[in-house]
Amino acid sequence: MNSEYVVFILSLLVILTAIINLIGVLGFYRFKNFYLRLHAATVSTIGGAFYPLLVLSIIAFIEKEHYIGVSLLLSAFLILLLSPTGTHALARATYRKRIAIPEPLIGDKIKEEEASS
Amino acid sequence: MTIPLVISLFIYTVSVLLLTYIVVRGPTVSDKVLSADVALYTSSVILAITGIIIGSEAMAICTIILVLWAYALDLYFSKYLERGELGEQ
Amino acid sequence: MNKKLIVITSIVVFSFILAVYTNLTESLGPLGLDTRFLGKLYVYFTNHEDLRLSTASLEPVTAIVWDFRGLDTLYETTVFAMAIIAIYSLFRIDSLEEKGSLNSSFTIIPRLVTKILLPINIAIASTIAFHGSISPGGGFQAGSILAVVGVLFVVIFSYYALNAKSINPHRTLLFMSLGLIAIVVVTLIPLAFDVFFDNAYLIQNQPKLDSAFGYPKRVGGLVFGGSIGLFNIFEFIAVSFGFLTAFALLSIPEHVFKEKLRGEESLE
Amino acid sequence: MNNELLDNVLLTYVFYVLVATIGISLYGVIFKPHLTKKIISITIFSDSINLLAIFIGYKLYSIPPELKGMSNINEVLNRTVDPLPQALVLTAIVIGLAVTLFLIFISLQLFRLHGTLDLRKIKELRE
Repeated sequence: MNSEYVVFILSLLVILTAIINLIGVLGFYRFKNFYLRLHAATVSTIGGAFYPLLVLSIIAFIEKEHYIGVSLLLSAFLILLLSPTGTHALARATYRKRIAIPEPLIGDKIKEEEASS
Repeated sequence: MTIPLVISLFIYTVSVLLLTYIVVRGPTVSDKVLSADVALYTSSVILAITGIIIGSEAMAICTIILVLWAYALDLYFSKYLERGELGEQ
Repeated sequence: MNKKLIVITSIVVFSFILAVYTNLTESLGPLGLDTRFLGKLYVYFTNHEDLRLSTASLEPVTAIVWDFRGLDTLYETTVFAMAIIAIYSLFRIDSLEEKGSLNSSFTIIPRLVTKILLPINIAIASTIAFHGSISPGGGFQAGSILAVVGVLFVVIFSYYALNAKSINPHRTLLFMSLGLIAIVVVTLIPLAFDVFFDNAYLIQNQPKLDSAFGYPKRVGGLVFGGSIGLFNIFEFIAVSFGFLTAFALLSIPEHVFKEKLRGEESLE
Repeated sequence: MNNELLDNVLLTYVFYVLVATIGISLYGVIFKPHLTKKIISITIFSDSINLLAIFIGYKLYSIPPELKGMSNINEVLNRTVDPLPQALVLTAIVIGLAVTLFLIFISLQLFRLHGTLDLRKIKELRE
């Protein structure tokens, strides 16, 4: 198989992830409060930043630019590791300072923990 | 290879501009930090695409730096919200 | 209508009209059409085929910063170090040692992820520092990446935890000074050789035809970059410990300073 | 409008936008009373100046000044950008960072002494 066609198909996949990122960003405008916007942020970071970096690193490996490929793979791995963690810490601090009100609230684990301890 | 990457570069730029509006306006301060976070991750992808197109290694390194500083921003802000200061426990 | 919006829109429209006008009348001259002779000279000598004439670094920006402009980054790092020393004298405190526990206000998830991140981060930073001879600004980038380690450690745990690991501003300032001294020593070693042998040049990677001594340009087939590789590694040490000093001073709890300032006021 | 003229117009447009940004940031440095806003304005000012210096070395349809991917040195010399402004900016960024760091620490000390960073209130407090 010719490697140029593979690279072309992979770069079409990057367009797909760009559209996913745009949909996630539109979620920032559509959703009503902070806790719902966390969902949009997840769509934007994992679908719109983790996957394209993976695809781009594969493109770089096919084109024999190994240094770029390794560093993009590393940054994709770091996004996968760090983005949910940072969002978790941010959401917890926001809840405990009562900055935003959780609107459709089903259960409240943090309040139960604070009451028990 | 180049033309689809340039198209996706435009789409990513549009989403960073939309996020910048949220960073300036955003209803609460947590929304501002969250959208700045997503904007940093998205601009790291923009840097990666540009680095692939022109074949530059320095831009590929800068993606790692942007991701790390976005995480540091998150943790710093949540610590500031909870404790009001950086060095306290 | 909003007043700020009107101002911004008028600036954008006015500068676009000005751009079209200057290009139609060609009053700004040939903007962005030619490269200067000096720039071409730099690029030519960086990539020269003869190893005695080329700089050891393959990257023109790195070669200019360290060689053609004569240890430019050393002075720049010295300015940075002067700022750190000024901050240190501004925030002078006699006893910085305060013991505390490793408790944290965060949950288990950020603590564990940060612990995983720390060795990865140090590995990335040292990779970039060793790669610094063929990428512009390698030492400074690596230092600013390693500084993230300090910030994350202080934020996740506390200043007391940093002290428990026996890291305080006195020691980090010492290491920053050692890094700067090492750069100067690397510069002065060829001068010492010049006393005993013939013709050793002070700045090793500039175009040179006859010299008895020089740092290796390639180590085992890999580009090491002569003295640039050593310079970048020592600059990495200096910059990262400088950043650590700044962040450690920034994270000293506020009540310490408040007591100190109030005490000084009552003396006057 | 042919293609080259359009590119030139866009390039000149970036130039004038940078000049406007420098003017706005100077306004912020001089007229904003809050010290943090002054520091932010100084940061924007130094960054715009750096971008202007990079812009002077830029050439249309150019490549990075590396031999990688090129056959011989003459091809690079015909199409390269000027590397000297990039090296100067590399220095200027670090010095700007040092200045910003020092200003931040001074304003932090001022905040701990007076409890505010608004220069009008500090002036009232000193009298």
